[in-house]
Amino acid sequence: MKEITYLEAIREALDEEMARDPSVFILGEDVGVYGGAFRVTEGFYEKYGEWRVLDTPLSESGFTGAAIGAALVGMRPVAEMQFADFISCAFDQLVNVAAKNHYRWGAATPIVVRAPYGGNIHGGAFHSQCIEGFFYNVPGLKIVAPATAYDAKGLLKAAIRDNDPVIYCEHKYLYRRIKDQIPEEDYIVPIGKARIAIEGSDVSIITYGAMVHTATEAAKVLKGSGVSCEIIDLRTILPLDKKSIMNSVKKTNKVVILHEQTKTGGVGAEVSALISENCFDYLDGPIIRIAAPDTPVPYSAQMEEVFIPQPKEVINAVEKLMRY
Amino acid sequence: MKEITYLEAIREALDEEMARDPSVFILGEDVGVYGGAFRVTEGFYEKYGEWRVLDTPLSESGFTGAAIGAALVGMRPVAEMQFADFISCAFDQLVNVAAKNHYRWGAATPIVVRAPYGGNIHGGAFHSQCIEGFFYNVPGLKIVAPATAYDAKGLLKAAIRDNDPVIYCEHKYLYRRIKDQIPEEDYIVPIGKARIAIEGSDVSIITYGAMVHTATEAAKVLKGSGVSCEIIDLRTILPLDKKSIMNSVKKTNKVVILHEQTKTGGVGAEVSALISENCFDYLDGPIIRIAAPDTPVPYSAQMEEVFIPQPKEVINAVEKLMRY
Amino acid sequence: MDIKREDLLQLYYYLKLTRRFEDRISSLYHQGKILGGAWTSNGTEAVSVGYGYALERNDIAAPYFRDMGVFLIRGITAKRIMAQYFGKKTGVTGGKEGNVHIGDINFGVIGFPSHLADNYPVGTGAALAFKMRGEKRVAVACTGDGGTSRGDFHEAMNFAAVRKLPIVFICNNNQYAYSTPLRLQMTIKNVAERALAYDMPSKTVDGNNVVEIYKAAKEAYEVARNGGGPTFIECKTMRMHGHSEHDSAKYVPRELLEEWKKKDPILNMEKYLLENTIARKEDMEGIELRVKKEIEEAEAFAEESPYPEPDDGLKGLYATPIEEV
Amino acid sequence: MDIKREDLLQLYYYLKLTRRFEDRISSLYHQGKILGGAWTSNGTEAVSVGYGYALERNDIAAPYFRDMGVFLIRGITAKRIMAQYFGKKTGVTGGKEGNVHIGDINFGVIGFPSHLADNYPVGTGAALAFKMRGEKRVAVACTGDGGTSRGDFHEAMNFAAVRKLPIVFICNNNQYAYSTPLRLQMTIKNVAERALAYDMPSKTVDGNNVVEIYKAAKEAYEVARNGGGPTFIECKTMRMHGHSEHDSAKYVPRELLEEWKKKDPILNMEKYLLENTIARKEDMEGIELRVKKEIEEAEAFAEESPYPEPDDGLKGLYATPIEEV
Ligand SMILES: Cc1ncc(C[n+]2csc(CCOP(=O)(O)OP(=O)(O)O)c2C)c(N)n1
Ligand SMILES: Cc1ncc(C[n+]2csc(CCOP(=O)(O)OP(=O)(O)O)c2C)c(N)n1
Ligand SMILES: [Mg+2]
Ligand SMILES: [Mg+2]
Repeated sequence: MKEITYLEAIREALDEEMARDPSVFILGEDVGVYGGAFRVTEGFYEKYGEWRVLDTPLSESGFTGAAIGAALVGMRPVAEMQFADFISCAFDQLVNVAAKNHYRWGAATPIVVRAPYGGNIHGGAFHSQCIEGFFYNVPGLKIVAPATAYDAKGLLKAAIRDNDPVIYCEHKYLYRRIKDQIPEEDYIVPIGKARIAIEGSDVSIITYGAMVHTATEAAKVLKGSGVSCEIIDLRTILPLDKKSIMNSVKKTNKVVILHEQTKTGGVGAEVSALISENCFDYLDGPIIRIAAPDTPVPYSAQMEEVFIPQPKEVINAVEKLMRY
Repeated sequence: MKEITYLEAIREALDEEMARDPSVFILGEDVGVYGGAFRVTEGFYEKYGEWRVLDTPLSESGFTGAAIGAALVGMRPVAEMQFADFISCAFDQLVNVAAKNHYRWGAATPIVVRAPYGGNIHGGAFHSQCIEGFFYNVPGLKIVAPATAYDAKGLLKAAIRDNDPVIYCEHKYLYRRIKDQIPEEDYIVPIGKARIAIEGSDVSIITYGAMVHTATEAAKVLKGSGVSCEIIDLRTILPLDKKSIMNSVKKTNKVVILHEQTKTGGVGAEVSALISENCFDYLDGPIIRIAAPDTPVPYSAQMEEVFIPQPKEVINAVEKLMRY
Repeated sequence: MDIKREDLLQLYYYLKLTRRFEDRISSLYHQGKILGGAWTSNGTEAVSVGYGYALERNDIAAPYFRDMGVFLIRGITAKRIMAQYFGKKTGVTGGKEGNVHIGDINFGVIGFPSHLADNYPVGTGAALAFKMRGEKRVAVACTGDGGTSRGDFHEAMNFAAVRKLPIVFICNNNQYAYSTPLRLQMTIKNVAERALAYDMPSKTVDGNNVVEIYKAAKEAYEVARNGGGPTFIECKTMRMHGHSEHDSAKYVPRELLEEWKKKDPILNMEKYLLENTIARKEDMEGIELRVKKEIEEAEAFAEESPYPEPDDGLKGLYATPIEEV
Repeated sequence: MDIKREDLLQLYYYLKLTRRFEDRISSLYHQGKILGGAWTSNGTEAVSVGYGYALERNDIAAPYFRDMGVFLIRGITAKRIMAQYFGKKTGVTGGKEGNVHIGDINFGVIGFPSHLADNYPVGTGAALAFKMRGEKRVAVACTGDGGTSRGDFHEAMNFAAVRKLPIVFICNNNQYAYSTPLRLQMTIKNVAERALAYDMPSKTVDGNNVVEIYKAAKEAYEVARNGGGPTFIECKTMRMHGHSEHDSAKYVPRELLEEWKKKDPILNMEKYLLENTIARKEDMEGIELRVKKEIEEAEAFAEESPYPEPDDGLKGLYATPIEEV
């Protein structure tokens, strides 16, 4: 075992997969000589050369399309968005080409799109967005969003080995803020499987990404007042691990869904709807969503703190449910 | 009063608004000389000239961006996507420029984007999509989706007069298939207000667009077996008219949500989550969603029929709820 | 460049096959037998036949919707394509997709996504893979004159130029994008001038001369194959039907159509074959018969083929499905 | 073109103001006083000052993030901009946005959306409105060399050319896009060659010579204003800081920086003013003092200004809010 950061975990996954499989390569803006805006691919250019760590022109649609084309003829490209926000420029290629290839004409498109996403970094509206909502109604894509260094590595490896287009949401706020013990040997975290971050019995807090840590903070406080929270870390957000969600709800009968995305049309809406459909009889109270308000991400610290869901809000929601 | 089709209603709204307000103009591919792929703007070129009915190069992002720029200096552009599916190419401009202008720097962006959407026309994956899901997690946009000719006209007029970017989802399947009596005089249908399409007391069927007619068919059958369905036609799907939804649920205590969009991450998820959050105590059964399965829209008639929600599915869902 | 007689006859055969096949599609459409829409390449068949036939077996095509010649040449049979139009299970995509939305990676054909020019970046990616792996393969991508106005056109051209990728970009300049004439699409005289922005070699060829297109494509492929980078080839031609079979194309001046009718690519080729004594009238009649038979068989096959099971549409979303436990 | 002494002095003043203002931002950033990131236009100030100053009051600018000169010239004061950097309520956007994400329609400045080249189509739309309404106004849009690789660049240039819109497109070619050098961004020698694809007049000017840029912009605006259509102007310069203040720009060869240091736009202008006896040393020192004072006042204003109320961020989503009944 060794201790590494979330960012290092991503770097290791990329490095190991590139060493293992010559069809894996990286492309994007400033990923090569510079090593990436967040330095995730630092040293890769020297190690793998300019054709496997490819600095592209400033053209997200172009390089995402190119990733798709390369994938169709046997490569496993990992495309990096400099910030997840710029994925909007590649939206068409992802939604209409990558997502539909296999269904339409049977061709696998094994690409990974790395999307450094999320706020809490005073980045303002264009460097803080949660982009999973753009793709949440698009059949054919898979979306993962690790909360821990362990999962960051294991999910990225799984994504690279997967034969479908995977959007890999890596939370910028976690890059250097969290560390995990991870095994020396190769491992993957399977796509499509949630994990129980904390076992509990009174309420299920269903979340993913940086909010897993917010939920954990809240759970600690709540534990102090005798409430046992179960935290479900979704890990894969498309498609959802319905079974894990249902199992937890059947146990706790109370649900708080937490995400950093804005509320309307977020992943939480789908989770809530699934629970209503499938576990209605088990529910002992309303399904509460805690999410960012429906605005772009504001820049100033005061406003951003209101924007990003805080442990206090989770605590309040759980307490409300406990009164049910 | 006079009887016109859904398509004619759209045409009339455009024509009357252009006659009323010189700042209204139309741009898009083949909207001018040709009168639009669906002939919505037939005769406009002759009437308003090539600068108010502007044939653009094949470039959705370019002309949507241009619409935004024109709006920022006082115009009220109506951009036509030839098929809604091509809106993916303008995604970035809509999501990052239009949607965020007002919040970020206080500038109003009064554009309307007409999106001829929906399936049941054997159009396959690229000429049948419901695109509202792309934008459902994007604060700053408004999305409307009329089900009737009356609303098609009134909502388009409201959209044109609105100061925010509005995506106007016009269902291609309805163009020439439905007719309404509409007043001779000017009227609008306010954005943000749902309507009760059919009053009822046993169950609320919440829906919009072409599915309002599917729900109506189902309701007729159900009425025969003594079930009184209330049909809520959302009309505006972003932001939702929460009050109308809640009022209906409080009355009927049972909910079926119906849409043509694919299920995961659809509007129905949000509606369901809102109800769970706000009306939990009023619910006498699970909230059931009827929606398209999570795949692209298939081409062959056999498959498409399975894909598009049918009255039978609604009937089954209601009957299931009635047993609760 | 010398072309073998055999190849010339094949070019002629594919021109005919494409024309007759699409003529048949057009009739079937008007008989209401085709689901959805129907688009043909009438008058411009030389483009897809020329650049398609010039490919090697291992190359990759990223076509657009007026490229019927490419589909046929790559080995996607008329039978499978006809069944595709009928929405049958035996169609190229098993009924999932229709008409021109054809792709089969086993035949080196990347599926056409409706969104025009999307296949320019995708084709570029295939070329990138070839270059990375040191393979002597090329990619070709095609779009219309209208398609060249899209951002993806620009991003792909630029990227391919910067990285000197083994790709050839074809433009079927048929003078209209749906109803939009060239003068509302671009300010340049030749679409080929678009390539100046990338310092990319380009060529404007007679889009109704299959031999010229074949030669230009072949040459460009060889340059690309040998590390010389991309080429852009504009084929000037004229769309002789409406945009689709339901469009009467009133907006096209009749004289323009009259003028281009005389330049028909098939008549052109017949003249060429006769004048150069490569084929006699009988040879061509033989080909015509062969083509006729092939299409009849295709239609019979399509007619007789079963429709997909209604639930087939629920399958195949993912290449790596996620087991629900 | 003759330029009035007064205008030359103003150009100098804005050059200085831009430089000193951004220098201060840079220091404040390194002191941890700026939220988020900080980008400056160091070494390339002549671009935004030159094209910004050439505008008329009623014109519209659609700038990008190295256009501090434009913001200041249009009348968005140093105070408001400094407060913007501090995330204060008195900032240009009331704290909703930060640093270079500036826009104020009252001053004819369209907000900069981070997504590079997005403002090319947006600026084009403003020009379209002017042309439709028969107004004698022009729009100008600016992006970097990297930005010209994006699809939106292409779509805007093409549309503006086809409709002969009154817009001038500026490219701040500072030779790098973040770490990416020109040779990985494009194959052409001059970014101006991009304009060939649209048959659009273009010009490459010395990006460190504010007078040359001013003149080129002014001329192009007049052409546009009088119905002559768009022009593309490439300003060749060199980014002298890192991409942002946290980037040391190791990837830039030191000799390149040395070479360009000698061509500093402010030194250039001082030489020009002295040699042409337009200003004396004392005049320039006077300007320096004025600039210094202005920045000090701006900083004091920003420091003293209140932060926004936490709930301010919940407001302002829509221009036409929907009343919840
Ligand atoms: C991005 C996009 N926008 C709109 C359309 C709708 N559309 C289909 S064909 C066509 C015209 C295409 O013109 P061109 O590129 O010249 O090809 P041609 O049809 O003439 O072969 C349009 C606008 C599309 N397919 N893709
Ligand atoms: C569409 C898009 N992709 C990526 C980025 C991230 N990014 C910000 S600045 C920059 C480099 C810009 O280079 P250039 O256009 O030359 O402008 P410069 O910074 O040199 O002035 C990049 C890649 C962005 N802003 N927009
Ligand atoms: Mg064409
Ligand atoms: Mg640059």
